[in-house]
Order: sequence, then structure tokens, then C-alpha cells
Amino acid sequence: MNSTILQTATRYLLPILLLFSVFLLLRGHYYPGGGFVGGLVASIAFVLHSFAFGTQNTMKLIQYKPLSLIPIGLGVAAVSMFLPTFFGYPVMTGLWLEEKIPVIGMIGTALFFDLGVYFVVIGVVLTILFTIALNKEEE
Amino acid sequence: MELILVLLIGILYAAGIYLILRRSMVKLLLGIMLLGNGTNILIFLLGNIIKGKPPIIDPDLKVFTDIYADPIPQALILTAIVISFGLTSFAIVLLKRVYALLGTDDLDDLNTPEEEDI
Amino acid sequence: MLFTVLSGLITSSLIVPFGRFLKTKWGFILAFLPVLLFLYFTKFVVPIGQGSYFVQSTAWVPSLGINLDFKLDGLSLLFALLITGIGACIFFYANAYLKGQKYIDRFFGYLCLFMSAMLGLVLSDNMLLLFIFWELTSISSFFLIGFNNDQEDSRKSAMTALSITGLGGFFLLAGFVLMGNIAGTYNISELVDKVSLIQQHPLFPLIFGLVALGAITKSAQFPFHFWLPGAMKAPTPVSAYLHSATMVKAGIYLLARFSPILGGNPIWMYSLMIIGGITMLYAAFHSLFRTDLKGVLAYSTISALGILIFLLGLGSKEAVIAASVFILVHALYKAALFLITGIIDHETGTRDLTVLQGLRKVLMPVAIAGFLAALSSAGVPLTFGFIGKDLIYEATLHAAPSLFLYLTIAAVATNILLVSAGFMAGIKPFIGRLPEQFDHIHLPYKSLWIPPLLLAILGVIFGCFPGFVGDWISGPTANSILAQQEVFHLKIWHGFNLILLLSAITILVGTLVFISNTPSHKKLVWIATFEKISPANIFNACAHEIELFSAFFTAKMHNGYLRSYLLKIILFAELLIGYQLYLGGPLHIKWDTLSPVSFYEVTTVCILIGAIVLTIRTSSRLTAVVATSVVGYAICLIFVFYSAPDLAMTQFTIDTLTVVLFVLVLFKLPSFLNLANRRTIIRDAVVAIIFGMLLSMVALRVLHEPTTTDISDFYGDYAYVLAKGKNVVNVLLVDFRGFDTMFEIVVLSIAALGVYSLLKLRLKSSDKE
Amino acid sequence: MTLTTYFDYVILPILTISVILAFIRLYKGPQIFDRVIALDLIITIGIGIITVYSIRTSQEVFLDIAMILALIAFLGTIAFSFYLEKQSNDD
Amino acid sequence: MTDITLAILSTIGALAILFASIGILRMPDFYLRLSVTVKAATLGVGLLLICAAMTFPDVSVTTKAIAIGFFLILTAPVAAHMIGRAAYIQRVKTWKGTTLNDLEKEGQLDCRKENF
Amino acid sequence: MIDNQIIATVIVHLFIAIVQLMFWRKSTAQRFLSVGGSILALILAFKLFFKVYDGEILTMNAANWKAPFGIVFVADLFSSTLVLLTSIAGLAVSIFSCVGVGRQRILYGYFPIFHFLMMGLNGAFLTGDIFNLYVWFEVIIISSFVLMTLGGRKSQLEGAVKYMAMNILASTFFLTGIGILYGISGSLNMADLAMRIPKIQNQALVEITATFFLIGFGIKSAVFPLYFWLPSSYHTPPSAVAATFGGLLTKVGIYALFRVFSLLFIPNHFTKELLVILAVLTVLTGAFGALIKTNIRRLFSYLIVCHIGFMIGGLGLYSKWALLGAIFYLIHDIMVKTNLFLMAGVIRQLRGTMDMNKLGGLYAQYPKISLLFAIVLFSLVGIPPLSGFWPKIYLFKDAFQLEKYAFAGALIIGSFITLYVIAKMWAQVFWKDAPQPEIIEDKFAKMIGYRKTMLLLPVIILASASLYIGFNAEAIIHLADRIATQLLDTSPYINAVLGGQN
Amino acid sequence: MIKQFLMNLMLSFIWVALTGSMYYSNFLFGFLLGFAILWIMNKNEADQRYFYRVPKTVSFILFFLWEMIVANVQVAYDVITPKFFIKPAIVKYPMDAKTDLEINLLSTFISLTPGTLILDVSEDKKTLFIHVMYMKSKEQFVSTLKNNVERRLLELLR
Ligand code: NA
Ligand code: NA
Repeated sequence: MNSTILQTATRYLLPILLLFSVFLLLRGHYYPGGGFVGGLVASIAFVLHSFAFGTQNTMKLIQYKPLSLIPIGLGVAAVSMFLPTFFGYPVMTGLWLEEKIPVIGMIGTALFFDLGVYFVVIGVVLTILFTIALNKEEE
Repeated sequence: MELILVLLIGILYAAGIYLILRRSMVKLLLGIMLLGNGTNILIFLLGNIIKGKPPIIDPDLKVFTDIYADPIPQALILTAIVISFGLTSFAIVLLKRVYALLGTDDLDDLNTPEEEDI
Repeated sequence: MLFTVLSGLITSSLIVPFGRFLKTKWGFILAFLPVLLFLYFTKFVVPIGQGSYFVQSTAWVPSLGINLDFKLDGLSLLFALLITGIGACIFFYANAYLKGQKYIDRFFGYLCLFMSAMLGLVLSDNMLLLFIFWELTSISSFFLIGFNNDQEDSRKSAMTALSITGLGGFFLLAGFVLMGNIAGTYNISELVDKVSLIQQHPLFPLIFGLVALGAITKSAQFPFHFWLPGAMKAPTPVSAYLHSATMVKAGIYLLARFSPILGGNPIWMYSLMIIGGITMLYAAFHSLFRTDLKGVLAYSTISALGILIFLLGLGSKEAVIAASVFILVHALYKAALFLITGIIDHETGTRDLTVLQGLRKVLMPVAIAGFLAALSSAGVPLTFGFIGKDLIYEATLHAAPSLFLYLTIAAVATNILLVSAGFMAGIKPFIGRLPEQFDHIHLPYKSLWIPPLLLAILGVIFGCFPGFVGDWISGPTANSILAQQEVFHLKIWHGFNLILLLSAITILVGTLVFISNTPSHKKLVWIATFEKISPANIFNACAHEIELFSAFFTAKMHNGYLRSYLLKIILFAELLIGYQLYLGGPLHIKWDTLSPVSFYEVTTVCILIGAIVLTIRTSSRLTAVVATSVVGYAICLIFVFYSAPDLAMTQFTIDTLTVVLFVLVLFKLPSFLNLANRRTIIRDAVVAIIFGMLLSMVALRVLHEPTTTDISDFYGDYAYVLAKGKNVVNVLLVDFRGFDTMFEIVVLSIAALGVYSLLKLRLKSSDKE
Repeated sequence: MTLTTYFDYVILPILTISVILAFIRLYKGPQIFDRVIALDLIITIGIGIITVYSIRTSQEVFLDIAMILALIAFLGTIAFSFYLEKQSNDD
Repeated sequence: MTDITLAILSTIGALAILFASIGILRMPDFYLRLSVTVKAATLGVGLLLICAAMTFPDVSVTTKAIAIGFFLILTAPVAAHMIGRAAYIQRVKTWKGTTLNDLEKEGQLDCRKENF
Repeated sequence: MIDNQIIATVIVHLFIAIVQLMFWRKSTAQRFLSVGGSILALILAFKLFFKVYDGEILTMNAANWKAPFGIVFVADLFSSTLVLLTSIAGLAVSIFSCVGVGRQRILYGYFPIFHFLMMGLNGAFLTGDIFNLYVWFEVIIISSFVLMTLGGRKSQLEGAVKYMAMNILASTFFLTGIGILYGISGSLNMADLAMRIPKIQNQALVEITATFFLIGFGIKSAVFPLYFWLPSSYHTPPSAVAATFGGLLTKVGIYALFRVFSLLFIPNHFTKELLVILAVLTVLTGAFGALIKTNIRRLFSYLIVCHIGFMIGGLGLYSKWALLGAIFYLIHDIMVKTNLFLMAGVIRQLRGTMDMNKLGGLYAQYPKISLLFAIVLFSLVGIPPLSGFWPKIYLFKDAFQLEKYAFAGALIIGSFITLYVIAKMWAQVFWKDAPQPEIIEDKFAKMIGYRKTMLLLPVIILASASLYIGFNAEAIIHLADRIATQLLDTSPYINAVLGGQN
Repeated sequence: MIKQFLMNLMLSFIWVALTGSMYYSNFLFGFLLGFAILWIMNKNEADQRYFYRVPKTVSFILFFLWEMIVANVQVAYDVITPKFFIKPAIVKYPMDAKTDLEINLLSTFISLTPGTLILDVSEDKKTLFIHVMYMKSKEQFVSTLKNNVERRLLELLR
């Protein structure tokens, strides 16, 4: 869809949406948001980009295959799930740093877990949508 | 208000069932989605539903001082929504593949006699 | 005793790796296994003859009451000797008979397996252990009958045999378990003490029926007899061993073993006598029309088994001793005749009685064996058969006054026909002129003709010295069956009496029948016209009907249409839920517990309903998608109203993504066709509406239940204090119930992988499977 | 009359009536294009309703939802446009 | 004072939205419906957002409201443009009263390259 | 006692899958990872099994929240046994897959999804939280969807659509049940629920809830009027996949039924009757279907249905012996059914078809393999003293004891027809000469040695397991006895989870 | 220019920090104050664009809002009265805007004004196709649009 208007709008919307998604991710523990919604919004940003510029271009933009985000995300989530066992706690126990960090707030395994969720969601949504889109192009 | 939601649950389930009994695979999918929504509303309703009090602790406080909506059904539904998204997207793509291979979305046509190629 | 059973099992499993050995000229060494076992068992003849018995018990599955309980008494000993003794003959014989056969190793594997199974069966003192061996005999015989497995006939016969005996086996198991339930033990010896408990139990007829079914199927009784002639497809040594001397007698053994427990009542008596009586007459009559040597033998075997069942049913002392003797008599002459048939078949290549004659000229020792065996089967004096027949007549004559006449007539008639059958098998092929085609025949290996000759001669020896057999073998056997201690002395000569007269008549008439009845294919064809109403055909027809029904039922239930499956599932669910709701009593709405209705919520729900209606009614796929997304968005609004911001966000984003997905996929699909007729639509609508109503009612009921909130309160109290988060839903998702989330993203990942492979993977033909 | 009741009895009803009107268009069609823009309008009004509801309940968290809606609702419309632009003559 | 401002603003906003809905229902062709709805609804929601910004004292809410309005202004015209364009490519019929049609004469849209 | 080891198998499979995803498109690495990981999982499963064998019930409070508040994992003997069996079957399938599954499928994620499936199964057995169970079920069904469609052949897709529709419907029932359960009790922890449910005033509502679970799990375990998905789909995927499905998927349904109906909803008279009736019909349905199928995998599919009836019947009788029998049967069935489908896969390698009419001559050509298969088939039939025999005695016993003669009859018919069809299959596939020897496509003969081993080794492993179960029935009976005891007396379970609060 | 804007922003933040009250009115006041200070300080500099543009932007936004309100009222009237006064047309409009940003902003403004809607941009990005609700004559419409909207906008941007 070769629409200048959409393309230009996307140029502005993409960073906004990504920023917004990170915002949602980080605040999830205190306000509505979190890894899921954050990831969904981030992936929507790329989906929008692919509508405007074509999937191939979006793939170029993100450089990596979205599929490879899935093991990364799963890995991050799984490790943050598994980490507490090294400290003698049951799996998934929340571990927190003592100090608060500005902007983000408390840093803990839960946050990393959410980060994993975030990556997985992006990877999943983009894998699904881009595979379909590219498949269509091939057909 | 609960009564209306109860009615809504019934309608969602009924519509879902009606749709999955159709021959079109698209309708099957839509039916599944409606059923999922019905289930979500059901879980939602059967917890404690409370208006305008999200289960978010006030920034200045450490615990709730007021009543608040039951967070458990919300968490459950959230999980369920995401899971059904996964299932639905897979199903949609399956639909696409079936259509590409058989040239139909008529479920009655999914009966090619036994094939050996596996 | 355990080792006797195990030795065969072990040998048979050793044949798997070392089977090649059997193909060498040293293969006959294997036959020393039954010989040694036979010698081992002869050791017990004297003590058991003196009235003692031997038990051995090894724990196996004690919690189920299945132990390796073995007991050697008269009855077991008789069978053990038969199994090992005739087994030894068969092993030698088969080694020669199958020389050069490609699969001789397998053959002996099955045979060893069978032998030990049979030994185990007769030695077991535990019902379930007995059943285990019972099944093993069925299985090993399945392999033996189907030994020539490239021939369809063999396979079919094996199937039939297995079906009948297998079905009987399951009934037997049921009967055993039932008996065990009532008596509280599976140990047979202990059961004997609980006779009254069992026989007075209301389920006794069922128990008896189940056990009897097991026995009569195995022993080829009418109307289950037809598997046995079919089983003649097996190599002749097998027929000789299994289908005359041993396996078919397992049913007899079973009834004999259980007659102290289940016998002695009218149900037992009449049913067994009727079944045995019908069988002996029916089979004996049918033997007249066979032209196949093995066919004649098969039917005469069935008839003989019928006699045994009949005698056991009669159950009197005379009958039991008659049965004990006749088992041995029959085993000796029938095995011999089968082996002789095998030699004839082996040498001439045919078993057709219309062709075979004059073979004495080339196969003299075989002819002698045949002659002796035939005489024994006819019950000519100085053969063991004579003693047997005498005892049978004595038994029938001593039966109750109202019965004895009929019974005797039946016995005489049967025996007359059996005389003819015996002569047909043992004498007919050897008398007359030798056809040219058989000129070239030479006497085969010694190991082929010595075993039948030995067995036949043994028949004569036993006939000459019946007292010895009666004292040491048949007497103890009868005592085991009767569960008593008594001395049975068999004599050659009872003096001139009615029995002798009957014997004479039997032999005379039998001989006449033999002379007048020339075997011919015409008669075979004639008798075959009655096949339509024969049990075999009825069984086949039943099996066919069952298959047709299965096909019908399966096609009806599993008809290939998803919507029909779903409909059935939904209907089932409605039925159950509806019934449970009905049980729950009437439904009252508690208005006071409900929250007030607000305008915007009603509107939202109205729109929701409108969107649902549109989804259902539209004929355009895209409209349906639009409408479904309205449903999603409206639900999102409901989530907003009822304080679920996280849910609303997620629902909204996911709905939008779903729309995108649909749109991407629907690209090329055609619009909906109206594929359902009005009736289907109405039916489905009714089903759907009922389902919806049920769900609403359930929801309403639940709504009126008081809610417990201790757990959500806990979350509210500790979300921040312990889990460091203020959005309780998110804390639940990443902490309290983080495990759900972890594996929910796994679900998502798998879905994505699935989509990826579904769209990208195209198998090359080389990559199938 | 307080502001709350004003919102409850005037503003929210107007908005819900608007949603119903838009939905009627969605239901009627006649073309899928009409439905898509009706959907778009419904979502936009939804943002309005959420905003008002957020004022009504003094829960600013609901504005976050409005924000998400505002940001991504148009994706659906874009997707439909994308589809409709290419589709051959059905629907 | 604030209350009255709020009331006025919200009323105008709500009415704008109402008009958009009436418009979408009443307008005779697709383009007109589209034309009417996008802006009126955006305006209406914008006004309501201003109300929200005024109600909550926090800066965060104000910025949020502004952001929402900004996003709406950013996305709504794009969406309208896209669907309008799609309709035009699919030759969705215009109302009988449409006076002039420059695009039709051009006929340039048919040779567009598909790239998604 | 808090013990992370409980979910060690879950974690192992999760990490294997993730690492395999990182080795995307490296088929050899994935194969090694899979087999190595499966062996590790098996060792861990054994450790867990021996830990709980003496009756101790281990729990792990995920995220360190005490019982009704967090998700708890519980290893009692039932779940540990199933984890162990799953690990054995999983190892076998994993080895088989290295050769039995084509390279293309491996390149597109076969192994990670297989391990996700394994993880899901282990998780489902171990979890003590009803909603978490739902999540595990979803992990299982989505991975089974993907495995079923992997390769995208026409028949696969056709089967998958039906499989999917019905399984999603099952999940809907399950989830609805959870919603209602939460509504009436306010809890999701199963032990906690077990405490709360008897105290609920409106017991009729409890029965209704139970119905939802019955239907949901009933579909999963392919009980009579709900079984349709199974014969529609099990004959379509690659044999390794079919083996996993055939051996394990329906068994999760059975597990869930046993768990839920022993812990949460103690069956009342109606439920028991219902279960027995369903069991009888299930047995008959499966038996009738098996009787007429000529494709061996379709035949096996119906046999699965048939034998599900045995286990459901055991649950319906709800006595100690019947439960013991059903659990013994479950143990036997997992080993045998997995093996059956692996065997079907080997047969396909040998002959290029699974149609009995086209098969033949295996006994003449491959006597030793045939003998191996015979062990499997005999175990299935329950030729004494092989594994299928023992549980039937217990089932018979209590069918008579409780006067459920219909079920006893169904047992006889089901056993007999199993015997019959397997004999028929033996005659057709092994005895008969191949009808068209010229078109036989024997891939197996052309394989190099280690590949042959990789195909046969799993069959041997599972056959040995079956033989062990058969000949050492005493041990298995003891095990099943302990499990049945734990199922009937739930207080140790509840105490272990809730820490003796009651 | 950007430097000045940033400076202005910084000043307003400092103001907020100094006063300690984080309200948007306070921030706005700080911004205006900063603007005034900067204007005075930079009076002698060559580049005065920033100080022209800010008022121009404000006036453009006000103009735009006014346009929007007027047009909305017009449409609203038309919508709620039974008779339609509409005279729709699709017009080809030759743009002066060149960059993507310019085109986008232009079309956004056009689209947001009731009664006009961008249907398409030509391949060569020189022409807009606009759907107009009330069009008396094409020339008048084009020239109004050119002078009132596009010119003002481009002045701001260039
Ligand atoms: Na969240
Ligand atoms: Na409730």
C-alpha cells in the first residue's frame, strides 16, 4: 500500500508506539500495563510499519528474524524464574534489589520476567503476522 | 446488572455453539472466539465484580483501604485471553492452509479418503 | 514341578537365538526334553497310586492371590504323563516329519511353549495360574495351526480357533474371578472346602456357565466344535498332539478338576450331558461323510470329547472311572492314527480316502500300527479300547432309571459310528490294491513310524494288563475327580453280561457300517448342503453381522462431519447439565443482591448482542469479522466499567491483532455459502439456545452463592508489602501466579512456531514420515 | 445538579446513544466500508466514554486504556483498508 | 467556575460526537459518512479529554490527556484517508449529487504496485 | 516439605526446548539435545519416583507463596508415577524421532515442540492448582496441534481441524468449570478446594460443576459420546507424534478425571453409574471401530478408545480394587500404546504403508523384529502373564463384587475383540505374503546400522518395560495399590499441601 | 532555532523547579516567561525566526480550531436538519508541499477540517485528491485552501 500519508505517519508513530510499549512494560507492576500489553503494543508498531512499507522492509528494519526473539524472551523469563533456586528459594520466588532505581522503581526478578514476556509477545506476534504476510507475497 | 451479564453469558455461549455447528470453518473460528469471550465473562462475573475500583493500590498507600475488584478472575482471564489468542491465530492460519490445499472452507469437505502419504 | 514348566518355556525362548541348531542333524536332541520330563513324572506314579499328592508353591503375585501353586495328583499326573509321553513321540516324529522345513526352529519353539503351557495348566493349583496357562495354550496353538502362514486357509483356521477358544477363555476368567470373589481364594484345593458356599450362591449358575463355556469351547463341543476340523490345517504332528491328545482335553481336564467344586448338581449334570450327548452323536455322524483322513479323525475326536463331557456330566463313580480310562485310551489310539495319517500324507502327498488303499504293501509297520490303533478305537477285546468302552456302557447302564436307556442308546450309537471312523482311518488306507501312483513309496525314517507303532502297541499292552493301569493311573485320576480315595480295579473280563453284548453289537454294526460306507466326494457334497444351518455357518453369519453392525455403528457415530460430532458432544453436555440443574431444584432470583442497572452498561450489552446477531446472520466473512471485533470491544468496555483496566487493554490489543490476522488470511476466501437447510438451522439454533440457557442458569445459581474472598484479600494485603507491586493483577501475573504466565508465553511461542512451520514447511517427497 | 449527575444523566447517555447510532450503521452496512468506518467511530466514541467514565469514577488509570485505544485502534481500519483495496469483487 | 467550564466543554464534546453518529447514519454515501464522522468525533473526544485534564489536578493526567488527543489527531486522518482511498479504488459509488470527480478521470489508481 | 526437584523434569524439558530453539535449523544438535535431555529427565523422574514411593507427598510452593495463595506443585505417588512413565515414553519417542522423523520436520521445530509437549504433560501431572492445570492443558493441546499439522499434508490438516475444534471445546468446558468452581469456592488450589467443597451449602451446584469437568476431561480422554476427535486424527501425523499422542494425551485426560473425581468431587451414586455406563459404551464403541479398520493406525486409534473404557469403568466402580486395576491399566497402557504407534512407524519404514491389505510377509522377512512386535501386541491384548492381563482381573473382580455385570460383559467383549483384531492384524501384516511384493518400498533395509538401532531401540525399551510390568506384576500392583490408597484417602495430600492447617 | 526552543524549554523547567508546583499552568507561565526573556536577549541576533514562528504557530492553531468549529457547526446543522445542503465533489488539488512531512501535515489539517477529506496522493506526490462536501466552485475551493491553509503551513515549516 503505497500511501505517502500512511508512511509518513508511521515514521512518527513507530517510535511513539515503541516508547509507549516500554512505558507500559516498566510500569506494569504499579499501574495497568506490563509485559503482555507492552509487547503487544510494540509488535503493533512493527505491524503498522509493515502495512506502510511492506513486510520485507520491516524485516530489514528489525534485522533479526522475529522468531529468534522467542527463545531470547523465553530464556530471559525462564532464567528469571529459575534464578531463585540458586539462592535456595522455590522457583519463581521474587528477588528484589534493596535500592530503588529512579524511573523504573524496584528492580527484581519479576521485572526481568515481564521483560521476557515482552520479548516473547513481540516475537510471537511478529512471527505470526510476518510469516503470513510474506507467505502471501510468495504466493 | 448481574442479570444482564448472566443473559449475555447465555447469548455468547449460544451464539458460539450455533456458530461451531456451521459448516464454514471461518464460522467455526468465530464461534470458538465467542465461546472464549463467554467463558471470560462468566469467570469475570462469578468473581466479585465491583464498579470503578480497579485492584491497584493507591500510590500513597501500601494496602487497600477501600473495597476493590477481585484481581484473581482478572488474572485468570488475562491468561485465558492470551492463550486463546495463541490458539486462534494458529487456527486462523490452519484455516488458511486448509483453504489453500483443499480450495474450500467447507468443513464437510474434510473427508478425503484415507491417504498413505504422511 | 515349577522347573518342568519352566524348562519348556526356557527352551522355547532359547530357540530364538539358537534356533539354527534344530536345522542340523542333531536337532532330534530336543526330543529328549519331553522324554526326561516323562521319566520325571513316572517317578510319581507309585506314590500317587498309593494315594498321596504333591504340592509346591512359590510366591509370584501374592497380592492378587496368584502364586505359582502346583499340585500333582492323579488327574494331573495322567495328563502330565500324556503331555510328556505323547509329547516325546511327537517331538521325535516332528523332527523327521519336518526335516528340511525352513521354519523348523519356530515350530519347535511353539511346540515347547505349548508343551510347557499344557503342563502348567494341568499342574496349576491356582485358578488364575491355570487361566494363564490356558491362554498360553490358545496362543501357542494359534501359531501352530497357522504354521503354514502363507496359506490363507491356515491363517483363517488359526483365527477361528483362537476366536473360539479365546472368547471361551475370557468367560473362563470371568468365572474364575467370580468364584474367587465368592470363595475368597483362587487356590483350587482350598476351593474344594468351599463347595457349599459356591454352590449355594445365587450366582452359581453364572459361574458354572462361564466355566463351562470356557471348557466346551476349548474341547470343541457342539456348537463350538467347528474350529477343530479347521485346525487340521496345522502340520500333522500338531494335530496329533494338540487336537487329539492334549489341548482339546484341557476343557475335559478343567471340568474334571472342577467337578468336585461345581459338580454334583442338576445344572452341571444336565447341561454337560446334553452338550456332550449332542456333540458325540453329531460329530460321530459327521465323521461318516469325510473323505479327508484328517477330517475323519477330527470329527471322531470331537465325538470322543463329547463322550468325555457326557461322562463327566453324568458324574457317577462309574462314569468318572470310564472317563479316566477313556482319556488315556483315546489319547493313545488317536495320536497313533494321526501320526499314521501324517506318514501317509508325507509319503503319498494325499489324505484323500477315496484314493488311498493298499498301502500295507509299502508301509507295513505303519499298517500294523494303524491296524492296532483302529482295533483299540473299535474297542475290540484285548485292546485298551475295549476296557474303555466297557466302562462307558457300564456308566450309562448305571445311570438313573429314567435316563439309562436313552443314554445307553446314545453311547452305543456313537460308538458304532466311531468304530467305523476308526477303521476308516486305521485300516482303510492299507487294505485293497495298491494304486500305481504309490508304487515308488518307501518306508520312511524310523523316527516317523516308530512313535505311532509304539503308541498303538501300548494300547494293546494296556488292554492286556488293565489292572495295572487302573491301579496306578486311571484309579488315582478318578479319585482326584471324585475327591475321594477308592480302589478301582480294571479287569479284562467281566463275564458274559449286557455290557459285553453291547460291545459285540457295537463292533459288529460298526464294522458293517465301515464296509458299507465307501467314502465318496458326493456324500461330502451332500452333507455340505446342510452346512447352511451348521453352527460354523451360524457363527460366521453372526460374525459377519457383527462386522456389518460395527461398520454401521462406526460410520453412524463417526461419520466424518465435524459438526455432527460437535452436536453430539453438545447434546450430551446439555443432557447432563440439564439433569443436574433439574436435580438442583427451582431457581429463585435474589433481587436484593444484584447491583443497579445503568444505562451505559445496558447499551453496551445491547450492542454486544446486536453484534453477535450480526456475526451469526451475515453472509459476508468480513462483516462477521467486524461484528466479532465489536463483540470484543464491547467486552473491553465491560471490563472498563467493572474495574479491570489490564484486561481491557489486553482484550483491546488482542482483538485488534486478531482483526489484522483475519484480514490477512481472509484475503482469498470466498464468501459464506448458505449450506444449511432450514431444518438444520432450526435444530442447531434450538440446541444452541438451550445450551446458552443452561449456562445462564448455572451462572445465576453460582451468583447467588455467597462468595469467599479470603484469597483475594490476601493478595490485596501482600501485593505491595511482600511482592513489591501495586497493580495486583500484574503482581498476580508475574509473582503469585507467575507460573501460569510462564507457560502461557510458552503456549504463545508454540503457536508462533506452529504458524511458522505450517506456512513455511513444504515436505519433499523424500521427507515423508 | 452536581457534575457527577450531569455526566451520568446527560453526557454518558448522549455518548451511548451515539454508539447505538453508529452501531446501527454498522449493522445496516450496506457495504463493508460503511461498517469499517462505523467500527472506527464506535471505538472513537469508546475513547470518549472511557474518558468520561474515568472522570466519573476519579480513576485516572482508565485513561491509560483510552491512550491505547487512541494509539492502535486505527490499525484495524488500516488492515481493513489494506484488504479492501486488494480484494476482488466480493462482499 | 471549573464545573461550568467542564459542563460546557463536555456538552459540546458529547454533542459533536452525537452529530458524528447521526451523520454516519444519515449521510447518503460512504464518502460523506466518512467525512462527517472522523473530525466531529475527534473534536468531541478531544473536548472530553480536555475535561479530564481539568478534572484531575496531576500533570501526569494532563499530559496523558494531551497525548491521547495528539494520538487521535495523528491517527484518525490517516485511517480515514486509508479507508477512503480503498473505497475509491474499489469504486464505491458516490451519491447522485456529487458534482465533480477528478479522480475518476485520472484512473491512475489501477496500476498501483502491491507491496504488502 | 519444599522441594524444587518436583518440577525438575518440567524445567529440563523447558530448557531443552529453549536451547533447541536457539539451535534452530541445526538438526543434529537438536537430536543430541533431545536424547540427552530425555535421559536426564528420565533420571530425574526416577529420583522423584523413589523419593515419593514410600508415601511421602512432596510439595513445592512456586514463588514461595504458601499453599492456597500461590501455585503449588505436588508430587504424590500418582503424579510421580505418571511423570516417570511419561519420561520413559518420552525417551523412547525421542530416540525414535531422531531417525523416524524427517529432516524437514526437525528443521521446522519438531523437537522443541515435542519437548514443550513433554513439559506440558509433566506439568499437568504435577500441578496442584486447577487453573494451572488448565494452562498445562493448553500447552499440551497447542503443541499437539502443531505436531499434528507439522508437515502440512492434506490428511494431517483435515485431522487437525477436527482435533482442534473438539479439543478447544473441551478446554472451554474445563475453563467454564474453573470459573464456576472459583465462583462457588473462591479458591483454585486443589487441596484447598477439597477442603472447601464439602462445606458449600448448595451441593447441587457442586455436582453441576463436576459435570463441566467431566465433559471437559471426558473429551480429552475420548470417552464415549465425546471421543470423535481421536479416530479422526491419530492416523495422520508421523508415527513418533502419533506414539506420543496415543500413549500420553488421552492419559492426561484420564489422570485429570481421576484426580478431580477423587480429590474434589467424590463421585456420588449418579456419577458412578454414569461413568460405568459411559465406560461400557466406550469399550463397545472402540471395539466395534477396531473390528472394521484396515489401517493399522486407525485400528490402534479405536483400540485406544476401547481401552479408555476400561479405565473409566475402574473410576466409575470407585472401589479400591477397581481403582487399582484402572491405575495398573493406565501404567500398562502408556507403555503399550506408545509402543504400538512406534511399531506402526517401523512397519511403515519396512513396507511404506500401514494398510493391512497391502502389508504382508514381515514374519518371513524379519522374524526377530516380528517377535519383538509380538511381545508388544500380546501385552496389549493382555495375554497372560503380560502386562494387560493383570489389571483386568481387578476390574473383573470389582465389576462382579459391585454387581456391574454390564461392565464385566464389556470387559469380556473389549478384551476379546482386542484379541481378535490383533490376531487378524498379525495374520494380515506378519503372516500373509505381501500381496504386491514388487512395489514394496523397504527403507529400513537400506538404512545403516545405527539408524536401524535408533528405530528399534525405543520399541525394545518399551517392550522391556511392558515385560517388566507383566512379569513383575506384584511390584506394579503394590504401586497401584498405594496410588489407589492415596486417591481414596486424600487427607495426606491435603495436609501436605496446606501444611496441616486443618 | 532548535537551540532556542530547547533553551526555552529549559527555562520553563527551571521555573517549575523554582516554584515547586508542577501544574501545567505554571509550566505554561514559565514557558511564556522564558520566551519573553529569550526574545529580549536575542533582539540583536540575525536569526529571529524562532520568535516569529511561535506566535505564528499559535495563530495557525487558533485559526485551525476556529475553522474546525465553524465547519463542524455547518456539518452538524446539515446532519440534524432533514434537508441536505451538501454538494459533494472529488477535487484534484495541486500541492506546493514537497517533503513527506509537509504533505502529511497538510493532509492531516485538510482531513481534520469537516467537509474535506484526502482520498489519495498521486504517485508523483504533486497532487492531492480531496473529497469536498460543500463545493461552490472548484477554483474557489482550491484557492481558499492554497491561501488559508497550505501557505500558512508552509510558512511555518520552511
Ligand atoms: Na499488567
Ligand atoms: Na459469587
